Amino acid sequence: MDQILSLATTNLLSPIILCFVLGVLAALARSDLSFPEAVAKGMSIYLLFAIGFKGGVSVADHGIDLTLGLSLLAGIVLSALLPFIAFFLLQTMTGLSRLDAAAVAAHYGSISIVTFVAATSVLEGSGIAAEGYMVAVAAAMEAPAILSALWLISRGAGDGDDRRMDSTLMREIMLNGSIVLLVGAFMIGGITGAEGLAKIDSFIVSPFQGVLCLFLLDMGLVAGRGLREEGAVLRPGPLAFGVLMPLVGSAFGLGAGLLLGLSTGGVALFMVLSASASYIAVPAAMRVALPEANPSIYLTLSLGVTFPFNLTLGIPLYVAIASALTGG
Amino acid sequence: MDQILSLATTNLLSPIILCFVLGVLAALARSDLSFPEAVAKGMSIYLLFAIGFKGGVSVADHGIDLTLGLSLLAGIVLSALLPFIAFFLLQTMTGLSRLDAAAVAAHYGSISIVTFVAATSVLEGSGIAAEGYMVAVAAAMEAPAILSALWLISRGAGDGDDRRMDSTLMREIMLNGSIVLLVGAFMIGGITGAEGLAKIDSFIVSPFQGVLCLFLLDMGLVAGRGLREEGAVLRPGPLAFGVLMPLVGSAFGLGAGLLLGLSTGGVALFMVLSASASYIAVPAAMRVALPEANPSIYLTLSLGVTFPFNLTLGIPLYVAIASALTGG
Amino acid sequence: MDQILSLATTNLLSPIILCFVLGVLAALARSDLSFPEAVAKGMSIYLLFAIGFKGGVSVADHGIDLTLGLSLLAGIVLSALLPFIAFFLLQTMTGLSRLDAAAVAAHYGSISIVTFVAATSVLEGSGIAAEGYMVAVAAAMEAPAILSALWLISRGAGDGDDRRMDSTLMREIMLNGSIVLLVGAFMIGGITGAEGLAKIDSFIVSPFQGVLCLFLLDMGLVAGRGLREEGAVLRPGPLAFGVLMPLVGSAFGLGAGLLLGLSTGGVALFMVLSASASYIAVPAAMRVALPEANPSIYLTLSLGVTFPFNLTLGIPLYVAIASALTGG
Amino acid sequence: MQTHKAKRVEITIEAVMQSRLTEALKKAEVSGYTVLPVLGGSGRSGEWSRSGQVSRAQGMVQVVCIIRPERLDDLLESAFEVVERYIGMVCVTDCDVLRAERF
Amino acid sequence: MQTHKAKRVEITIEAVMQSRLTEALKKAEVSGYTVLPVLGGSGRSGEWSRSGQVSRAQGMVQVVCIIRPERLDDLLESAFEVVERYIGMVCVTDCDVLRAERF
Amino acid sequence: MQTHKAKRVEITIEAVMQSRLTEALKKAEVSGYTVLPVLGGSGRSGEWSRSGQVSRAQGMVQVVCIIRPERLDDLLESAFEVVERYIGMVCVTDCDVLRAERF
Ligand SMILES: Nc1ncnc2c1ncn2[C@@H]1O[C@H](COP(=O)(O)O)[C@@H](O)[C@H]1O
Ligand SMILES: Nc1ncnc2c1ncn2[C@@H]1O[C@H](COP(=O)(O)O)[C@@H](O)[C@H]1O
Ligand SMILES: Nc1ncnc2c1ncn2[C@@H]1O[C@H](COP(=O)(O)O)[C@@H](O)[C@H]1O
Ligand code: NA
Ligand code: NA
Ligand code: NA
Repeated sequence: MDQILSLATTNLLSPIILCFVLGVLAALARSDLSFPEAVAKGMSIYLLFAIGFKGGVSVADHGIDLTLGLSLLAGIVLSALLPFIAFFLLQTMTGLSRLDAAAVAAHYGSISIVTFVAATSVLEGSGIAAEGYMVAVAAAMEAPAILSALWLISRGAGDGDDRRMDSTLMREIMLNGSIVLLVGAFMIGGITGAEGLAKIDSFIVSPFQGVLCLFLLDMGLVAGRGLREEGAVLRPGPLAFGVLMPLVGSAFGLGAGLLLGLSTGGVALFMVLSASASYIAVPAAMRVALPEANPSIYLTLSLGVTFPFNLTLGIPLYVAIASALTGG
Repeated sequence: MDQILSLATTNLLSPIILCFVLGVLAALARSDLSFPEAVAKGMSIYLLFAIGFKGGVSVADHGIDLTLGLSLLAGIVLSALLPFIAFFLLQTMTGLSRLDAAAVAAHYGSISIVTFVAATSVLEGSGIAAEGYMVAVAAAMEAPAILSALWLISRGAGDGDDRRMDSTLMREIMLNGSIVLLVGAFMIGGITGAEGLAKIDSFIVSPFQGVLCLFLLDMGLVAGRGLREEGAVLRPGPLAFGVLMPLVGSAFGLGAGLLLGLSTGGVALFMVLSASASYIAVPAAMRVALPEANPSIYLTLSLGVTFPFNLTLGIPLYVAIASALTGG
Repeated sequence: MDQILSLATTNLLSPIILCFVLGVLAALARSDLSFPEAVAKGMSIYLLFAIGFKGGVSVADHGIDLTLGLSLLAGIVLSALLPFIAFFLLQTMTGLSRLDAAAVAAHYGSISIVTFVAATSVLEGSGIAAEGYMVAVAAAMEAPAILSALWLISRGAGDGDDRRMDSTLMREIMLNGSIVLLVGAFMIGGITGAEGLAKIDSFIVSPFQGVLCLFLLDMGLVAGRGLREEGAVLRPGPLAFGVLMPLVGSAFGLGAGLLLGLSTGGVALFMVLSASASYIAVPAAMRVALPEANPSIYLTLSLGVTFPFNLTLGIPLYVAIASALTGG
Repeated sequence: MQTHKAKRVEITIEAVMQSRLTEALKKAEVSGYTVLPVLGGSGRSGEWSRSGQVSRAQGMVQVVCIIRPERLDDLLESAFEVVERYIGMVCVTDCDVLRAERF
Repeated sequence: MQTHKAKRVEITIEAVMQSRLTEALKKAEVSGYTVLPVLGGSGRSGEWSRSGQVSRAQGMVQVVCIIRPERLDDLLESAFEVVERYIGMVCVTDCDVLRAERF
Repeated sequence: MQTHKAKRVEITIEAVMQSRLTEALKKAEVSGYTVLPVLGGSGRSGEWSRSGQVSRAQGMVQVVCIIRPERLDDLLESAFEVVERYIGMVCVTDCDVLRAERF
């Protein structure tokens, strides 16, 4: 308990979280502070590239683990499974329509790479190592949830309306920029190894935390603006779901991590991935596949509730639990 | 005198100033060299964040000075006072209309954060320390000048036309992005202190000078383009004002700094703030509040005359005077 | 031969090349990964500034060589001469119209600064020094090829149509952003020397390789997209030209470098410059001066064929040859 | 396909005035609007371009609003109050829209 | 100068649908189209702005297509199939073009 | 509100030609113009998009110019001289403007 508290305090007072809070407050106060879209996209390219590359280098260093394949598999299964649990909770706890519930569920099966990045930097700060290939697990968990959600809907539809997933959309999801960049950088890191890292570490290692600060400032601005403008869509039911679901998800991640026998850091990251909700790949896929679902609901829940929850309280909690249960 | 000359030479031959000069020359030669708007904005976000954060860390290190509050107050008073002096000089020296004179006056009461940043880097280069909270003083000096200028105009209008400052504009000015970012980063730096800085210093400290170079290259391009296209609006009167006013302003800053008993660096920065003229926050406010005032005049004066003057000759002069008078 | 192979392997497995390959593959797979235009332009500004500055510092360090002027002259002559050779080869090997052939020829006389940058980083990696002023030679070689190509066309036209080069276009070419930035940074580096570099080296030296990685990732995306969409225009003739011409060009560069008595690195860079083909300055000039020439042909050849060839196989080959012949 | 007569109002205005204009449009009860970025331009107050800016002060945007013909006058009056003292332009075109129920 | 009657079709649509729309336009055999960026907007589904985005999910673009009047119906039908279930707007204006042979 | 008949000329042209076109417009004594960015497009010379560019060579912009009807021919002739040999499009629409004294 003490450890949780101390981790939570350290986390809450880190520049990264304070930057996020600054962004939320500035948006709520209606400041015109904003990042140009191109800069935000540039920073996210940087973060994805850096985190992927470092993951690959770490795999090159430690060799390919037997559990790598199993972890990928576990990630895919979790991503496909969690939407069903989320959907069930949503139907129980909230008055959302089937369509909106399915759309929200897709988000919670998938992952938030920024939450993942923030968690790795908390782990690093606490000197806890993690399997480098967790980055690949993150990539593997992006898409399956979308298929589960669409299946949930097509099952409910009953008619010929289940062709909402066409091959174009499938390709767009599997080859979306974030996945390609993350996996590509992971493979480049794996190929070039420590030698490659040495060449570019003053670009992808040293300034990383600082870029993450600015990126989270921007995320705070976006989340805050969302809350200000769309917060009203959140009645108590969905709100409670937005906090409960990451806890439920993390429990599944914990189970998977322990079963696989991952390190403390690996277990914590599995919890974080399962607990986090997508706000990039899945919303775009939902707009194409389920345009009638209300984006305000899923964006506000994922970005305005679950993301801040994980960032501030969730991550230290997951790390503490993982440490306790792995004896790390 | 020797010191002034040597400081001025060092300053003029620093990469920062040479980049600015390159920008001006490229623009005058009509090169199509230009920075994308998003990149320019990204760099300014970086600079504001870095300078604010470092200021906050320095306050956290040295503790909150008794003079902090007084310095803020002095900054606010100076910012509110200088427009009156500027207005008087403009009416005496130039044939500008009351409206244009008031608009220009607002700019000279407010501050240029880039001039401030350039001055801190000259101080660092000369190993002269300054109070970290001068960043907060800079933020405090942004807005009051606007109110003074609007008061000058409404007094002259005589009729019901004085409602040019509404609450929306007030909020826009007080919560404009630069102020929020500067103050927010200052507070984050103050909270996280040296420990927070350690996490991100390879992002906000090491590359700082380099980013400043590119930023000033862009400022040079913009200033040069302004001079080429609008330089014609500058008749000798306004031109002389653009060089005289910073000297007058710096004298007030000097007085304030000495009265407050600031360090050599603090006095120099107070001079720089008082001498500098805004070209971001104030022009935007003037477009809303005094749309009939001619933007070519105030932008060309502030960005095309006073900014280069301060950057090249003003800063070394202010630093030398501050050193001489504080025995620093 | 062994050295070539080992250099080629090291080169092919460097993060830089792998990033380029990732980009090409992502584009061919129709991923939506893309860099915002502003970010791409921001990175290219950074690279040009850094490479120019470092070149200038190196000249300041080693003093102005007698051969500097001769090298510039040689560069200009080569740039003006190579289009004739290219034009002749194109007329022999391909069925391109005079117009298209001239437009392509202009590209091969001019240079690709990114190829140059990649070559410098290979040289650095191999610990081979080069003359700092090769950057200035690169700048000098940008434009003359355009004039040669236009002369080729106007000679063929026979009528009053030779006024395709007007003074506006001339100014645009000579003062295009890349040249001004490269030469300007070179001069600033030359003026401020090692002292100036010390101030900003953690900005322009340490992160350089990493930025180059991301930049080449973007180049790969663009080249791959070009190949996917326009690759069809490449019949065997032009394709063969795209690989043969850099070899021919590099032979001329080799001759020039050896005649001038340059260092191993200098000779290699001269080969690289002569072998590389423009895809920034020249295409823009061709759109204005020869709008009837088909841009798909020259862009696909230069960016889709010659650029990847030089990047992967050409550079190690040129470096190996230069090493062998200068005994470096 | 079935289309319906409507008016397309295109207002070019300084970026600093954007939120004031859209507030006014909302008060005039328009059903929606679209904001387009502007790269540069020229007019009586001179020439400007986005890359020549340190601030938003001179930047402009274009606000496009499609409305039913009978609502045009209300909209123009509301817009005009905002545009009046500022630089900018209002241009109205006849158009046909699909899905008229949306307007 | 000699001009020719044509129709200018302006379709405002979510960025995620852009490639589907342009595919549909190509199937309707339009001779070309131009895509403009959209900064923000407001409609029945609320307000959005480009700087308030982590993803493309809410961003929009404007696709402008100039066609011969007789081809309008084909185009509208193809476009409508894509636009139908999505938010967005289709607005048609009469126009005159130079170089009619291009359309 | 009182409006006045005018013409809205929309010229889509390569970015490298922008300054030449606006020079020509100024010579034709237009009172102003507005430049909009273009994200991508397709035409006889193929498809392009802004993110697929290392250079401005293929990028386009849209120049919009509102003029009095009687000045249309002058403008079209000046514009055409610039546009003629290049890819691009000229499209004219009838419109109504407020504050006609500005045009
Ligand atoms: N005749 C015109 N046609 C198109 N845009 C115009 C015209 N006149 C002015 N503008 C736009 O409105 C802005 C301000 O114009 P002005 O108020 O005349 O300075 C210019 O920068 C242009 O973007
Ligand atoms: N009346 C309108 N005029 C112009 N643009 C509109 C209008 N209504 C909707 N839009 C645009 O279409 C988008 C979606 O509208 P909606 O489907 O009503 O939510 C908005 O964000 C606007 O960009
Ligand atoms: N029918 C059209 N409608 C709208 N824009 C077009 C059309 N045809 C061409 N364009 C635009 O003009 C550019 C060049 O067209 P083109 O000269 O046909 O290659 C395209 O990339 C489009 O942006
Ligand atoms: Na999840
Ligand atoms: Na001041
Ligand atoms: Na060459």
